[in-house]
Amino acid sequence: MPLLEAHNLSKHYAGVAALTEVDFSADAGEIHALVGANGAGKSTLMTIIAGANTPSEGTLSLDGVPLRHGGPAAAQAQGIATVYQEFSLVPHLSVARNIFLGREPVTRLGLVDRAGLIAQTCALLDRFAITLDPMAEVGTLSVAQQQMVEIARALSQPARILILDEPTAVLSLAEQENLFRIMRRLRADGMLVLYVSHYLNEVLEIADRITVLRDGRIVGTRKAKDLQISDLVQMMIGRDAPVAPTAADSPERAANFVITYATHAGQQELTMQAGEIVGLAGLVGAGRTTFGRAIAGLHRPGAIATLTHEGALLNNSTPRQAMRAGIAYLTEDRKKDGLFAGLDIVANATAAALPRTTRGGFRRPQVERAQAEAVLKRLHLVAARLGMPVAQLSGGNQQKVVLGRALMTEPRLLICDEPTRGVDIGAKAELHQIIRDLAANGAAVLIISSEFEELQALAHRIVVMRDRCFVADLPVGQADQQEMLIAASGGPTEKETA
Amino acid sequence: MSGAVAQPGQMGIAFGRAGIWIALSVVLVVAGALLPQFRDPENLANIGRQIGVLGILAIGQTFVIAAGAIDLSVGMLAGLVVVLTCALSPEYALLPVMLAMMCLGAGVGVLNGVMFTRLRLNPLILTFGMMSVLHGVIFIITDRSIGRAPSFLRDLANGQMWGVPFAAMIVLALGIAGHVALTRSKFGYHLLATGGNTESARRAGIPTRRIFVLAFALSGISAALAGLLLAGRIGVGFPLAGQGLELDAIVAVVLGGTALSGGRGSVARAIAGVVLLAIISNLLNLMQVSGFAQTALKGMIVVIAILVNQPPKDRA
Amino acid sequence: MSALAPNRIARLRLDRWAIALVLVAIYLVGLVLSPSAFGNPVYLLNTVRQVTPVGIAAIGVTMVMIIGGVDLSVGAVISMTVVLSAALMDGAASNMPLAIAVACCAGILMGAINGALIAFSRVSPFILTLGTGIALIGLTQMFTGGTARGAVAPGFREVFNARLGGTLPVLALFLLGLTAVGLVIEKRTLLGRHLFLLGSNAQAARLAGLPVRGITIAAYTLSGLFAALAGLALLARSGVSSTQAGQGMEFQVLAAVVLGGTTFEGGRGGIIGTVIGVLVLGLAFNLVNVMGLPYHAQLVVMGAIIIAASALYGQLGGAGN
Amino acid sequence: CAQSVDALREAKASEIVDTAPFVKEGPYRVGVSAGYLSNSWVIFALQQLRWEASKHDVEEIIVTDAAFNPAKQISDIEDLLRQDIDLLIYWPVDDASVEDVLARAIADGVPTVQAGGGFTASDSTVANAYISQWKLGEMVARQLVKDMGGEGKVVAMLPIAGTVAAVEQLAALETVLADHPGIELAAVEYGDWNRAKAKQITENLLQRFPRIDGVFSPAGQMSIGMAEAFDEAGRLSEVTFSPGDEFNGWLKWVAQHGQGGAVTFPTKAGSVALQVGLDILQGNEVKRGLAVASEYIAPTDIGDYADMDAPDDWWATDLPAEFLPQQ
Ligand SMILES: Nc1ncnc2c1ncn2[C@@H]1O[C@H](COP(=O)(O)OP(=O)(O)OP(=O)(O)O)[C@@H](O)[C@H]1O
Ligand SMILES: Nc1ncnc2c1ncn2[C@@H]1O[C@H](COP(=O)(O)OP(=O)(O)OP(=O)(O)O)[C@@H](O)[C@H]1O
Ligand SMILES: [Mg+2]
Ligand SMILES: [Mg+2]
Repeated sequence: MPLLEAHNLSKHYAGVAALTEVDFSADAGEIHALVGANGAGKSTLMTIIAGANTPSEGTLSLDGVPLRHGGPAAAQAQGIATVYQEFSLVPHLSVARNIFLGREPVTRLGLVDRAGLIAQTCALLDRFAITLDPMAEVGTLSVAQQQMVEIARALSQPARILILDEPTAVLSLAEQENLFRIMRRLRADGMLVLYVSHYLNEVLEIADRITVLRDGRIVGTRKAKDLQISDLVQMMIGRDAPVAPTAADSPERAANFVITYATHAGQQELTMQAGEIVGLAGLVGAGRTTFGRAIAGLHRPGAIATLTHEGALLNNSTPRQAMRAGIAYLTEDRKKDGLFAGLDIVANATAAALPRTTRGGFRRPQVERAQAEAVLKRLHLVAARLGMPVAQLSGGNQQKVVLGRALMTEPRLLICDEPTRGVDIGAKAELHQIIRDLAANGAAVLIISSEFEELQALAHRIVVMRDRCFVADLPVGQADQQEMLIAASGGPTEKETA
Repeated sequence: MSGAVAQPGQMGIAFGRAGIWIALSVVLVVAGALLPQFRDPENLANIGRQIGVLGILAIGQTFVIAAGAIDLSVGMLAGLVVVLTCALSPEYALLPVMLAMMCLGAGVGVLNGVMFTRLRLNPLILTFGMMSVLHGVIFIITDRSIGRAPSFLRDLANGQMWGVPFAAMIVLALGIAGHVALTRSKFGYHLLATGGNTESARRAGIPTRRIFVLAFALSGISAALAGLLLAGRIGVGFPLAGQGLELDAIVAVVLGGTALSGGRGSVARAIAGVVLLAIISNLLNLMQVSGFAQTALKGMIVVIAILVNQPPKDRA
Repeated sequence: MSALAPNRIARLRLDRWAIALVLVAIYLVGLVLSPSAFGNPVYLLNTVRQVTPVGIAAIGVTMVMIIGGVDLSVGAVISMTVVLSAALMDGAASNMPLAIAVACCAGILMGAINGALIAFSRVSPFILTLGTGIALIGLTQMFTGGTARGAVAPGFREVFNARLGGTLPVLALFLLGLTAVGLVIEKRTLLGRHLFLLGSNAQAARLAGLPVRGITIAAYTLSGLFAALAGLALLARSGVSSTQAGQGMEFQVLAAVVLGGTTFEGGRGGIIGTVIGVLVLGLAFNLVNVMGLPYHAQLVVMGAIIIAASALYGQLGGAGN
Repeated sequence: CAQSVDALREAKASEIVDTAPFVKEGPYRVGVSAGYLSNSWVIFALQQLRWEASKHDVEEIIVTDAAFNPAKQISDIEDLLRQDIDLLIYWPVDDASVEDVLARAIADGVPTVQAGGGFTASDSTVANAYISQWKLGEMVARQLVKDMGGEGKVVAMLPIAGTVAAVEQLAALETVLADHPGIELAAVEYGDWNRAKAKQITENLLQRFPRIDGVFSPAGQMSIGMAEAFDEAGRLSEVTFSPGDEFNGWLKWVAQHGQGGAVTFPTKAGSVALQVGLDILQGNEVKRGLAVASEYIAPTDIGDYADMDAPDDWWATDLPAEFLPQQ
């Protein structure tokens, strides 16, 4: 008998069918992957199983016994642990308090056993070889570290089912390897791991069975070893995979950007050419985001970036100044500082370039709309109406809107921080093509990505960062994954930068 | 309340926590050095008496604010307790009256909490409406001062032992209990989590609705306790006795560094905020600052205090 | 690509117009209970006149709340402008322009101070404006010494309280005009859009290169200016200066703005909703009054209406936590 | 009942108090605890008190303002007692609420004198310089009944609900109306001494009642707001206004309209309170209550009192220029 069974599940959001008549089953002791394009309904299915969401129709059963819906607490009590796609941490609290939230150990007096809490946390982190400071406030951690906290929290529960909704989207290689190790170990212990990911090669590597969702319906469940990426893509989007992208040729060496990055460790320099795409690789916490934000005017003590363009100093003292100097930054945390969630697509797309559409301080809605439409068309945005709230778009389309906002400012230097995180394979290829076009039109582009394939497909040059320093600078042809990992994790490198 | 938000820098927090203590020490040292009348033990005892009502209110308010809500109804609730206590005392024994008042406070708190969680109302508007309702109820009971507070409460509010006013002892005892509850108990852990991010807390299996209801209930009970002490302090059922107390309590809580956005809070620092306000008011009186100038200064002090004692900075 | 089903659109409209439904409901109740009053345009327009000061102040506060702030100092600003303009008028019509100009400038100054303090720090606007409001009340009282100084210029009250054609009060027109000004700012200017962007996501606004501090200061300055205009309207209505003229008004204003669908989180709502919210409160107050309820019952009913109306609104999917 | 309260009060007021424990040499420090200061009448009374003090051996006057908060007033008095005052003059937010702390003042040897509208018979108040709100209300009510010819429908506008003023004025009105069945009390409203609020409430009253024959409003401040509402509704001619107090704005209105009149609510209660206090300190014979009498001023005599050049928020006064409140 399958461990988990869903029968005839449907979920409707005010007029949108997120899931339609889904029948699904998974066994103990397997890693079962779920794939599908953005908005296919993967997260919806996962949140329903986790008890955080109520189905409109249908039933769930565990070991053949129907599950009664009783919220996340009830699901947890029945052995379902979950890492949600969106962050589910409390930023003000420490790592330890987050991990054992709701399950704190108590002393005989009935008070929380603080020493025990720390000890248990340390034990847990050690057991799974996760490096985190149990006392650190979660809000101060990087996105990847926060993701590890979430994973640790799920692992801390005595569970029979572990749900991982896109856990690797923000992880870098080492963490990812560690996570896969952990997943295999849990499988060996007879646990069911439900795994959602857009990285199809990862999925094929780790999963036993794969279920494909499209438009809220199940397309099919197959054994992983019987499948190729192309089969999966065919199932997911109903047509063949987009042509695999390759790195473009190096551009003419022209108009130089010289970026000087001053940190506690000293000063270093990075140069970029107009039309060039530079990839920035590194492990979690290497300091890539901090560097990118510093260029864009979000300096912090110990992370000051100054830059010159053809020898002339650009003013990037604030994001506003940086933007005026032609620098645009695409954030890695779309929800937190990318989207204006309550506003419509036009407002989101035009936010940075509004003055261009106004006359004498007065808005011209038609002009705004026309300009937004033009850009978003170039990005192949899929939306019912331009007037709909951006929060109702799928993740990939949200990313396109935010990218569109950056493009509308016609940047000379674009910094993309994890531009395709959580974006499905079709949209990803489109985004890549857009970035290439932009570079071809003369912009310098800095791509921060934790995905080696992405850097290889896009960049002309890959710079590796470790511990806030640039430790290697390789033309893309010479960079293989092995060598980059060594550089990023502190091994000997061939080419050190200044 | 959305996903992972505020990214406070460590420095900011350290200062934020120390802020109220620094301010309190500075004011104490300067006042003690410059004004001999201030050092007078009798005067210090006065201040001890003066923090009673607000101190208790601030404890309850800390819980609600740390949970990410706010309770404007406590002032009028305390006022209602004052009126009822004084009206009932001549006829009924003290203990049942006090118990009834605590139940009343808890009841109003639970009502606030249930409406907050079930009707998804903004807490400011909800409790503002409740404040108006309670105001009306007070005046349905009486439009003038009635009754007399039982002598036990009057002694409690105004008396002292070994030079320490009972009121200060009560605040200290309740403050320690509240502080432990917020920082050490499971309930406190869950409350801060709920205030920090309600959805995350819910997903972690915390019964967030019950947490909110409990927080409001605590606020209601503390309002009832404050009302009993206030009844003892003013000795009579004055219908408007509680007016404006809610704002003073909120100011004290915020002076103590508790963010109105929830997720953080300290009972100890809220009480420090109350003490600071009481000392400032005492000093202004001793320095013979006119009433109008006192109002102006009080406002400016609030502004300066919160500017100095800012919440930690977000990650750039 | 999934097209939007029609019922979603209907639902959105319902959200936005929930408060209007409340207004209609209260009006119908009034019409049933007191047809002579609620069926009479003179009476209804008089209600509009009564709420004019609150309404004007609420327009400014709406802009502040759209950026996710709040302004509790409006009551104090109203009191200040009432006192200041009466003192400057000093009973002479010739002083009127000066008095109005100075009052507006004082409101703008106070708003700019609030805005600057908030823009250049990370303090909670709720407590900050509470503090500046208290300080301003004290300063106003010090200025007056306790008696309300000055006297209203002749004609000031009469002009504002005149009824055009015997029905339409000039004050109501004043409110209408300022609503229009507010609407133009909200819907048609760069600033208006900036307000929503900043309120929707301050971090994203900063990253998108918006002049976040400038927007903040502008919003609070507008709030100060509208509060000053509300003070002038109140002076015109009451005809006498008093240091307590605006006391407690900030909470009526806040209730109206929130009823109108502008949330404390910011990023949504608008002036139309606010003005309807103001009218709801005005009608509700008149309703309990006309029903002849005694003072204390009025308070209970008012409180219940505030809770019920915002609950209804929350249920329709608008505000809420 | 209320009438008998007033009679009882008068009896109590004529008691002679024991001043022996308080006798002291000058110069004196006088503490004044105001229940509220944001009211022009109070400011004038306070200036009267200062003026009186300037004529005696008073070294310092320390004033605190409780801003209508009874708990703050207790704290204020505690703070005043820490400043070695010889005499405490107060007007309370609520008279019972200060009883305990006043008793502590007396125990410290500081005599307590209440100034203003109320009379407190308690032992913790040594003496009162008072204006009877009841007497005032009664005079106003009788005059109104007379002006109305004993017939018609009346609305009453009272100050903040719950205050002594509101309570006693209403009691007096009801007592007077008990003798005049021809007059119907249609509504009682609380305008909080606020002109705008009184106006708004009146607008609603006008809507509720197609005809209103009389207005009972002893506070001139609110009477003006009401008069404006009647005026703007075009119904000023149907109504008879009761006398108000000596609020200058009202006096001006009376002078212009020739109706209503005034019943004085003398601000010199402030100086009387200080005199009584000094008498106690000097061991002179002092009665528990010294009534400052109200008197009726007919509209025809109003000219002597109304100051057409002064602001509305002003009181008929004999203060010398240097003691006038700032204008
Ligand atoms: N709270 C909501 N309100 C309205 N619609 C929603 C809501 N949550 C999800 N949806 C819609 O339901 C559909 C399925 O969303 P879901 O998040 O399950 O997709 P997904 O497969 O996880 O996509 P992704 O790969 O982008 O994470 C989408 O069309 C989405 O827009
Ligand atoms: N120059 C610097 N000075 C001080 N602290 C820094 C600096 N650069 C990075 N940090 C710290 O290191 C941590 C990780 O940095 P950051 O988020 O930039 O890394 P990342 O490479 O983008 O990692 P991720 O893969 O998590 O996105 C941050 O918490 C930041 O505070
Ligand atoms: Mg998903
Ligand atoms: Mg990063």
